[in-house]
Amino acid sequence: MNNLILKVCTKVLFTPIILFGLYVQFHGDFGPGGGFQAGVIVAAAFILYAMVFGVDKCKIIMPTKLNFFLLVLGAFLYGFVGIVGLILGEPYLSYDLLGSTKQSGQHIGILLVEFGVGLTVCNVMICLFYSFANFKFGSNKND
Amino acid sequence: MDLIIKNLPILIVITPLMFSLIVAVLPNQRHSWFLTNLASLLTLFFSILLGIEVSEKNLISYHLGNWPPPLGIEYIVDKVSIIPIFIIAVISCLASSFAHNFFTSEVYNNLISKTYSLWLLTIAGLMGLVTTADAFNLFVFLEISSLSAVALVAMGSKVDKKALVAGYNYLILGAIGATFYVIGVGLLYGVSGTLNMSDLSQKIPELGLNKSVIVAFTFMILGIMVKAAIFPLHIWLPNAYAYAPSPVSILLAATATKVAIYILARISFTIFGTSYDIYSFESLRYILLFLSICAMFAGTVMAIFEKDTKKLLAHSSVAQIGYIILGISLVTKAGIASSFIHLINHALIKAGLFMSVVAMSFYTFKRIDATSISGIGRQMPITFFAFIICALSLAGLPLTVGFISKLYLIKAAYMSEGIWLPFLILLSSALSLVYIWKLIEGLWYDVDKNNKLKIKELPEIYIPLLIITFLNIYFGIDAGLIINSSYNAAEALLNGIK
Amino acid sequence: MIDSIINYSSIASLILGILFILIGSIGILRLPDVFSRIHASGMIDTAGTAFIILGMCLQSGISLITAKLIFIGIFIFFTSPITGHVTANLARKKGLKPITNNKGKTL
Amino acid sequence: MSNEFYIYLCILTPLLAFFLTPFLNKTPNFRDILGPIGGLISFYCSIKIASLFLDGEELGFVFFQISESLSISFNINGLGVIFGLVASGLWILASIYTIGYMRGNKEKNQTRFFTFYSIAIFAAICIAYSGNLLTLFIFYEVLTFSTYPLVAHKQNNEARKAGRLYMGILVGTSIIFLLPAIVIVWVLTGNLDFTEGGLLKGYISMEYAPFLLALFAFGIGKAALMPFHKWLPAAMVAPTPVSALLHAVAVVKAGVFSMLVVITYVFGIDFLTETNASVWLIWVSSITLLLSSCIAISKDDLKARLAYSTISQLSYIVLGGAIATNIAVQGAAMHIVMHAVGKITLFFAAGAIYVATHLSKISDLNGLGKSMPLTFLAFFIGSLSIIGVPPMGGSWSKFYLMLGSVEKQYLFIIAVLCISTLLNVYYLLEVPAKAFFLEKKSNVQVTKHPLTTYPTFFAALLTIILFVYIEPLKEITNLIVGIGK
Amino acid sequence: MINFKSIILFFLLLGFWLLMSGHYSILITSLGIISCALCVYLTIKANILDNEMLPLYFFPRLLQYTLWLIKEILISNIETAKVILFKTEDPELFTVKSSQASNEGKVTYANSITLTPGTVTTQINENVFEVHALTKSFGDDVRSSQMDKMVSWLEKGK
Amino acid sequence: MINEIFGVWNYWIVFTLMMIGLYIVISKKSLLKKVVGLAIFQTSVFLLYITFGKIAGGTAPIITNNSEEIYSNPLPHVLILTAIVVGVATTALGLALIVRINKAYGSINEDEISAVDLVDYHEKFSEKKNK
Amino acid sequence: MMFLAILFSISVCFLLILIRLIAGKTTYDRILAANSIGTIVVLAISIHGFYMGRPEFIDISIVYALINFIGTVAVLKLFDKGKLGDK
Ligand code: NA
Ligand code: NA
Repeated sequence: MNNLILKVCTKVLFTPIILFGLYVQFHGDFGPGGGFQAGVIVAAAFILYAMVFGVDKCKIIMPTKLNFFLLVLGAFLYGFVGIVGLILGEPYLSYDLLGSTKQSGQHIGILLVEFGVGLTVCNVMICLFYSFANFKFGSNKND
Repeated sequence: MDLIIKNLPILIVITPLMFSLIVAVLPNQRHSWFLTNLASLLTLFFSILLGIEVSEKNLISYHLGNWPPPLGIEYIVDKVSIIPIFIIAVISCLASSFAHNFFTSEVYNNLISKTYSLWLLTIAGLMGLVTTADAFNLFVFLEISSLSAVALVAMGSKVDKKALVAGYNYLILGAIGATFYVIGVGLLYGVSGTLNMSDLSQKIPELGLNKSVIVAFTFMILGIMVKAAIFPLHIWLPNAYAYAPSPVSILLAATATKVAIYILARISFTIFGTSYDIYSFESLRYILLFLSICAMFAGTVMAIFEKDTKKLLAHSSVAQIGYIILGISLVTKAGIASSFIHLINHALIKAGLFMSVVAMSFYTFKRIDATSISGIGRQMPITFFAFIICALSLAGLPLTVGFISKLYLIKAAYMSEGIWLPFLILLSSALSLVYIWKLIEGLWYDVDKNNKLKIKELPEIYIPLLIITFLNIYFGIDAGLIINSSYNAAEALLNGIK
Repeated sequence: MIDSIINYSSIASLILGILFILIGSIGILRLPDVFSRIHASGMIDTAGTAFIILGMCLQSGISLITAKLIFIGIFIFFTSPITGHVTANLARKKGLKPITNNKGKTL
Repeated sequence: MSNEFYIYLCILTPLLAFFLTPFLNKTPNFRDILGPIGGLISFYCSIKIASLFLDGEELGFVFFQISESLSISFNINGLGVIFGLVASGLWILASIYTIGYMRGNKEKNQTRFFTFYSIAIFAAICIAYSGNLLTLFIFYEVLTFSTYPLVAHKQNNEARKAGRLYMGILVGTSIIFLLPAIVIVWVLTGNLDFTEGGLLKGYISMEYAPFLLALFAFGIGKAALMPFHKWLPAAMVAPTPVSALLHAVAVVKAGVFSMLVVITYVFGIDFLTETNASVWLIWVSSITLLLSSCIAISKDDLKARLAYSTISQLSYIVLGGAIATNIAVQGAAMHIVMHAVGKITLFFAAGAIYVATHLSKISDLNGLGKSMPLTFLAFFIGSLSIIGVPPMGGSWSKFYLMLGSVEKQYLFIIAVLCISTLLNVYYLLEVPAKAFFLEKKSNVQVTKHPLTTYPTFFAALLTIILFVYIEPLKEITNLIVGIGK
Repeated sequence: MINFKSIILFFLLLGFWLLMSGHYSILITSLGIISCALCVYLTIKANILDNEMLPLYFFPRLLQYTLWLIKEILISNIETAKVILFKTEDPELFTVKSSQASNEGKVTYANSITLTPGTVTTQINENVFEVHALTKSFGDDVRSSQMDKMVSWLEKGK
Repeated sequence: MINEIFGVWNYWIVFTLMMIGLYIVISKKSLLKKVVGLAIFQTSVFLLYITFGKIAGGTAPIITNNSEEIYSNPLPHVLILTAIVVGVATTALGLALIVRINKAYGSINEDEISAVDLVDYHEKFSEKKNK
Repeated sequence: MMFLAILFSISVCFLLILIRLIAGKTTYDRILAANSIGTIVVLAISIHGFYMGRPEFIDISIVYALINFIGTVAVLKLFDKGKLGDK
């Protein structure tokens, strides 16, 4: 959409949206946020950018490979935090030993896990957008 | 080591899971393949350790994150679940060992690493499915495994674009099945307030006769029936198996439906076993019995008229699933044991058959048409030999595992239903000879129409193929292990019914 | 005293906001074509949102909530003309002609 | 030495021959001598086993256990002793004859041929000494698979087609009927062991017994009961020694042996008599008997005629079992031996004629008697034995069968037997009659191979010997039906 | 490419974070700093850090303009409400010229037109705007180019 | 009274959504619409879970300082969140497949796809005949 | 109680716009209506938070506003180009 207003305003909105996403990400345990929503918000910024400036330009900021790597990294982080507990002699997904106290351990654990989730969700969304962006609804009969 | 043993039930799930993530981002496909094998081997190793543990302890319960059930998620490995665990671990190991050449030729180059990743993800999903004791967690694993399986099926689109449609149909039906299941779980949760299976089994009888429970049971069973490809909900299966990349066909044919059947047994006996009398599920089991008989014949007839070899085998799987379900629907110790025997044996048989067919189709780079590509067996004698053994096993010849299955199934059927049921079983297995004969004749007798093609044996498939063939014979001769573990499983399952 | 003033003004503000939203909704329903309706929609986005948010800000006093409410307000103020403009722009681009009395002047 | 040793030795000798033969590809003389030597060893063991059996010793062992109630086991019973003797004894003769035939005919792939010949004998002996239905079935299938390469030996289209029919019918019937029958027996009784007096007694109700028997009767395709008889004439494309092996020694005898084992040790004669479960089988076998005799008359090809004769003779044995009286079963058991010796004589003769003249049509054999007197004399003697004329061995078995039917007062069986005997006379004696009494047609080159002539004649002599030396056989058959214990 | 603009952006973002956060522990605050840095990095990488994105020179007169705009919006809201409720609309479509030099100025003008109910910018062609007005009087307001002058005044803040 | 009606209404809505979703999946020929139907079907389940989790007078299970607050049961919400993720994954995979199907077949209509398959089959068959 | 009344009035507005959404006429009408509904919902969520005494719900309304905006842009783009990808 070659629209001046849209382009200029997207430029303005891009950065605050990402920041807001990160804000939601790291304030997850205080409000109704968390990695899931944060990921969606950050991804929304990228998707908006891609819609207005084109997928190719978006791929300069978020290359496909990096996107996939981050997607996997997020999931890996999620799993790995659990494994840390396992290696420290606790069952899987117990974060108690991550911090100095049980409370802080849980907190750090949840923060890390949420970050993994956010990373994954964000990149999944972007990945999905990349793959569907060029899907052209042709003159298909739809029923 | 102590750390490993303590965490075995979760290790068999997270090992493939974590490896699948690593494999996904590796640039080198050989490395991906290597890591996939490593993960499979590790999983197998853990499964063996688990098997030893279970034989000592009967039941291993693992609490995720130290939250005790019913609040936290519990993982349970007992004498029942160890059977599908072994099937998954062994088949994954064997099938991934020779997968590389197949994936290189059957999957788009940029997707190969992802295919391996999905492969491991499927394994992880299936393992989780088997081990979890939480009804909702089960749903999650159900979807993990079937979504990754769908993606794997669709990977076959380089060879034939039908793989995409097959994957799509698998996805839609699978999703409906899973949603049905989760509706059932929701209803149960609504009335009982718990998701833990053993907790559910204790709380459901306390509710007395409750409509929600009946509806929940129906929904759950219906959902799993889709996944288990029980007639007439099997329509996704033949195409999905046929158009998937070859190693995937093997993996799915040997594991996916088996695990779903295991879940079916778990739901019917572990969750609802205690309330069996209250709801008099007898009438329901006759429906299952009827469907399994339909499956036996429908699958066989479809296989007889099918030309594509992989699809033919898939249709035959539908029929074999019928046998397995038949055993479960008898609700006797002998019946369930026989169905577990066939569960194991059919995994061995179908894995062998698919492997040999796949090996034969490798150089032709297309599906083997039972009539058009003929005489291929002459060019690949070792593969053909393995094929013959597995086919005879499918036919139920003595000294193969197929015979043992049939024997115990018929015995169980006779003991609870009298002569008519064994008669039907025998009739359908006699019919199955038609397509087995058709295959053998096509592959061996027909004059070579494709002698222009340079077809050689595939050396890398020898070892897994011969191992499977050997297992087909070995467990046909020394059937004690399978029979005993199946009887143990049946006993453990029926403990639920009071 | 101050509290009740704030409270009443908050209520007034909210009611005003609702009024504008209601009128905007009626406009969306009543006006003849998409271009005219954009004006009504603009009412909801500007006056309606502004008064409602003002009312809520007065309710919560100086706090994090107020900051967030203002943030929402700014966001809606910022995006409303974009969507309005892009919708109208697209409609024009696709050849939709507004109902006007000065037909000769239409571009 | 323990008694089991003889069973092991008897079984393992042909197996050893099977393993050794491929390695002796380069030295045909060593390779070919393996057969007769192996035959001698096996035959010696069979005799030893027979004498031990007659002494009342219990012989048998479990080879291995598959599951609690399933095992591969060997156990000696009267029928097994008889079949073991036939199989191992005729192996000697057949192997000697085969050497002559193969060399005289300059066949290709001789090593492969001998390899599978040995494995077929191995399977036959295992069938003879098998202790339960499962073991019997397994070696029954091994026999089918091992004889397939023999049938399709020539590897031309005709041979392949015949091989396909052969495999199709034998494997098909065994899996579709026999295997379910075995499964049903196991399901009913939880056991598959051959038991004196019958395994099924008390486990199966009267109305189902005939059906189970039918599964067995049609499942044992090697007994060539109509309508599953087509494989036998089709398999005639094979070299003559194979035909001899198929028709006289191993395959068809394995079939009727299995039939008799099922009747005596699974159903039990008394049980069949009580329930009349086998009456329908009398009819089926009688019809097979007469029809195949009629077809035999219409065949001009010597081997095809012999094939239909075999079908008819097999039905005698099945008939004996179906009558299900002690004497009839004894007769049937004897007929296994008598027919084996008689028919192998005829086939040897036919092969000898083929090697010498390359003729296979009966109408072409006119006047050949003078150039091949010994061969045609042997053919004549063999024919008489099969017809049942004293002093040939075949007269005993027919006599017992007659006695059996009289005892049961099935008069129409006697009529059937009489008619069929007349037909036998016609279609068998036509050959020597034409050879001796008709004019020689044209110049037929006769190049005899000594190793084909003498075994033939020896086999003919054996039919006479069996007439005289019948006592041991009688004793064994008595033990089968439980007389004299 | 850390320039003056990016530093300003960083502190603006940080201010935004601190305003919204409400939790001022070391962990969360340092995460905030990292987040702001990440945002700036992404902005630079996306190649959008320019005057269009952050028209710093608007800032001096921004407050005054905003207040004026709010006043305008209020008035036009009431007018539009009247039209919707009591009067019949008399829409017109016309073009006006804009006098802004920069893109950000034009966009501000166009958005201001749209933001005031009763008028919508439908198309922008260089410095010719096509505007849709609900009634003639709304159209006259735009044509009087008071708003155009205000935006140009805002733009000349540099 | 209101509560009861409300509860029953919830079930009705769940049921209606479920039926609409299933109907779309079954009856529509467009693969895309099927995925949409599936999504609706799955959404009905989320609603069902919410209904179970709702405690009368309870508020969202976000921890506040007020310890006397009655929270709705948080577990169903966690479950729904998981289920939503699964649902999104399913939809995404479905859409990805549709994109590829559209590329391969030039259509996302079920009938047209099977028509293409049929044509392919016949071409293959006639090729064989010609050889 | 006041917030409930406001919520109720907002629902009325919601329904009014919903009529336009369904009646539509042109696609742009529907998009416009959907966008306005989005705005209303954003406000409603905030007010609902106040009504429940849990103003933390505002975070959700921010996200909703964001999604509403991007969704509208996406739909508009889709109707413009037929796909979301290129410029
Ligand atoms: Na506006
Ligand atoms: Na406006």
